[in-house]
Amino acid sequence: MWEYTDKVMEHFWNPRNVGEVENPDGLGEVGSIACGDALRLTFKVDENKRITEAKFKSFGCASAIAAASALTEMLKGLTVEDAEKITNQDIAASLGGLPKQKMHCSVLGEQVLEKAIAYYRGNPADNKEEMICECFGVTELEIQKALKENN
Amino acid sequence: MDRIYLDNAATTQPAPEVIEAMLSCLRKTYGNPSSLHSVGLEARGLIESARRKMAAFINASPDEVIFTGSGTESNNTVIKGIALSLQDKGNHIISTAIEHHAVHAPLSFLEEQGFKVTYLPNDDEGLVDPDDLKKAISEKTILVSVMHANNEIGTIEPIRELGAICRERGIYFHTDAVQTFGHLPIDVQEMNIDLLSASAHKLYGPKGIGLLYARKGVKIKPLLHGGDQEKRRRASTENTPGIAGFAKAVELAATEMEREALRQTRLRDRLISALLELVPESRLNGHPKLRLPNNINMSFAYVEGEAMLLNLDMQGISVSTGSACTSASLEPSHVLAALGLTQELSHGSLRFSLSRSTTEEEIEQVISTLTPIIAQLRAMSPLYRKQAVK
Amino acid sequence: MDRIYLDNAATTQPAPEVIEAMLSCLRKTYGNPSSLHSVGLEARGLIESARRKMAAFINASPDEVIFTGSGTESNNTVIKGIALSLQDKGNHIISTAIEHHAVHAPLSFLEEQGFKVTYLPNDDEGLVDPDDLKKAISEKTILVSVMHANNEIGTIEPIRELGAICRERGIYFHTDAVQTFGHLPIDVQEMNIDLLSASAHKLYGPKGIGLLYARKGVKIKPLLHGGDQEKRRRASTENTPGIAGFAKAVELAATEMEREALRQTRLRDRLISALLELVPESRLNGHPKLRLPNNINMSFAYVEGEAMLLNLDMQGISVSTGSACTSASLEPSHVLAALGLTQELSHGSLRFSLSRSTTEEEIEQVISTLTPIIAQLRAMSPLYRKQAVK
Ligand SMILES: Cc1ncc(COP(=O)(O)O)c(C=O)c1O
Ligand SMILES: Cc1ncc(COP(=O)(O)O)c(C=O)c1O
Ligand code: FES
Ligand code: FES
Repeated sequence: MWEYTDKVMEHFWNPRNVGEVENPDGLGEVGSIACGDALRLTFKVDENKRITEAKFKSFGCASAIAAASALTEMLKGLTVEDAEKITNQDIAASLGGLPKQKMHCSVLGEQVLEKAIAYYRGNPADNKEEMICECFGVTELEIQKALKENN
Repeated sequence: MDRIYLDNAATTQPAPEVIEAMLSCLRKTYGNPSSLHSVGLEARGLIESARRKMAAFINASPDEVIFTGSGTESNNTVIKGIALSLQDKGNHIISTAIEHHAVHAPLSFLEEQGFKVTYLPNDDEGLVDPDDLKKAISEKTILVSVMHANNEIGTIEPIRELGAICRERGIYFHTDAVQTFGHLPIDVQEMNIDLLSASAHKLYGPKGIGLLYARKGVKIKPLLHGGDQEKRRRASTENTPGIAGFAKAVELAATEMEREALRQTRLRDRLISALLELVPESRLNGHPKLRLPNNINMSFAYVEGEAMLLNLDMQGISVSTGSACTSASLEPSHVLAALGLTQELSHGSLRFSLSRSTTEEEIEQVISTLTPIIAQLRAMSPLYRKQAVK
Repeated sequence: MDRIYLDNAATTQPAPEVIEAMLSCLRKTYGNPSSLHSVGLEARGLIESARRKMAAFINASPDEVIFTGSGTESNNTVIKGIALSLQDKGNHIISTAIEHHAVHAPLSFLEEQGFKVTYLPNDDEGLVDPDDLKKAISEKTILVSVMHANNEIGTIEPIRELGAICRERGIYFHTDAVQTFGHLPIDVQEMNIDLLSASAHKLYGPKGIGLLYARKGVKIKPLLHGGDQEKRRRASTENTPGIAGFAKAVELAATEMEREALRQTRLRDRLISALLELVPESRLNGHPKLRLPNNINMSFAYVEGEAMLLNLDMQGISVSTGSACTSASLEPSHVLAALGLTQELSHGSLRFSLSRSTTEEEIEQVISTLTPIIAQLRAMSPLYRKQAVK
């Protein structure tokens, strides 16, 4: 049904950087009740504000896993300022594209990155621990916006 | 290694005998059954002999059997056809929450046109309660449609009782038997069925050919208007090769159905008990006993259906899932929701559906392949971690 | 002697290559195209590649091609689907007197629901006049449906002109191309077609599979409600073997259509001129030039169609007739009536429809077989005797 690129499948089969960074500087979680996926991102930053390590955990489909995996690869070596510029389209592009209906899985990546950076800057309030039960995930609007941007 | 195909509720591989029957028809019985010359008469003969076979199989008379293009078409014909022909009598239809889209979608269409539909609830194993039907019936009820067995969770509904209630009240009773036709015995007389839908590709027959049983005297308007085929109940040049294949599939079912039901039930129960034992926080969806012999539907907490499905596929095993991530609409299964499953558990569901060719070895292979896949995906899941520290 | 099959307008014998393609699909590509695993993806791939072939064949884009279960289903989908989605805009539809039942019957159904239908007249060779269309269009017109070529008399209608008129007025234009698809070139852009119906079994493809072209942006409600197949425009598990066979038939047509049209036109004209010459009081029905390459429809005064048909059949030749006696309704052909034929001449009509396998020898055989049959039947006819003594 979905036409996944080889790149998506490659990341799905061999996801990079699965797990959690110890004592993370950045931490974010998002979950979309609408499609039941959840994503957690942690990263570590060195003295030059460069991301040295990024890890993820994902409860989601192949796109969600591949998008998270690709994101962690993109993050490594970037300054936080540069990392902030990454959009869901960049993530999708690095995978050779995603099926239209699955673009929101990459939106999750953008969202979790925003949250992790906010945490890093000292706004951990953005991160509620009880995700899934509290729907603060990607909204319909955001998905539609992402779809439009990608058309 | 040969592929292990366990998605037979989605569709089956046509039996070799079925392919043979189709091939012979494609080569030799190519006439238009409406043509008067001998090439046409031969085709006509093939269809009428197939019709008699179908009728005998469900204890109907040949006149009551209409060939259609799919199970979906049969359902649409019944629902819209009865609505149209009985709209003067009433505008109320009763169905259930767990019907296939091929029943729900035409019902929604009718609701847009002003019809009222009551969706009966079910218990947490998927069973509909005949008492609920009794309560739901009103003066305006013109049709009751309850599926024989559910395609996702395999639960078998109490059709005979439901049918008896309708018969007593003089209301037409339809059952979507797409999942049971050729797998479980069906007797339309004994089970009080007025209308029944079936689809050949679920019983090792070809895709693109369906059946509609309509008891003599049931008033129904056709969905396809045109020529005089099927006694004006369904226009279109008849799909003779499809009908030939369907008839052969029914012939096979008649001889092996009973034996296969027992055999597959054994394999089914082995897979269920092994997974329940080996995978913590797993559960069976649907009824443990009143269940299609070939259906296993289970949820594995903290993992996502599509991820399991693709991992299994990589290792040569085909299954399906009720996960939203795998449906075009990205909506989670309405059937699992109707069982009261949380979204999360519904996302972690897999359906294995067996066939006449499924072996014991294959079942063991599935058990030993799936268990580590789930462990590995759980290690990756943010939900699992939380649960673990709790 | 091999049978001479000249009833190809009713249905054709599937080409060996078509049967091969279906066989391979039945054996290997058995998955459900909606399934996510690789067995399903393979089936999905087959369908999408077939869709691209279909689209290229008529200069459409793949998204505009919908697979259905028959030509009848395509026609019903268009007529009822447009009526339903545009009923707020108007309730007037324009068609012709000589359409197939698969157009007339859904139109009658709509008339029962309160829609108004104008049936354009035609000249005595079956041609519709674009000026008549212009005059018939009103503010309330939502659809115009005119067949590409007539199935009984073979007359080819001026589709491009009719389409241009509709395009200019912003009215949807549908053509039933069941008789021309794969036999005459079709370019939906150039011919101003918004909607088009076709059926595989008329071009050496399988029965039970149809096509509906719907130009991007055309609003149409589905006839079959259910799953998400065909982008929600036609629910039902896809008939993959049928689609595979249809695609192969189109592939064949793309390579041989032009050559065959010339070859069959030659055979057609030979049969017409020989019979006109050899059989007194015979006439050609339909247009002599604007005519399907494979269609011959002639009337032989004083004899009855069924009698000729059965005599020919006895001698191994399959043809059809417009005679009432051969139709289930016993009504004489509405098409021949629309040409202004008397009932008597209409009763004495035969249709010969050629195919890619028809040979010159076969045509000569028909000529030498039919002539004495007619003579013999006329000797038996009270009408003929009377005529003779006059
Ligand atoms: C219960 C049920 N009803 C209806 C259908 C529709 O059948 P088809 O796809 O042949 O139209 C299916 C299967 O897809 C089914 O499982
Ligand atoms: C012009 C025309 N339209 C529609 C049809 C109906 O096609 P089908 O029988 O495949 O539904 C036919 C042939 O039967 C036809 O000749
Ligand atoms: S995680 Fe649900 S669709 Fe991607
Ligand atoms: S003569 Fe018998 S039906 Fe016409």
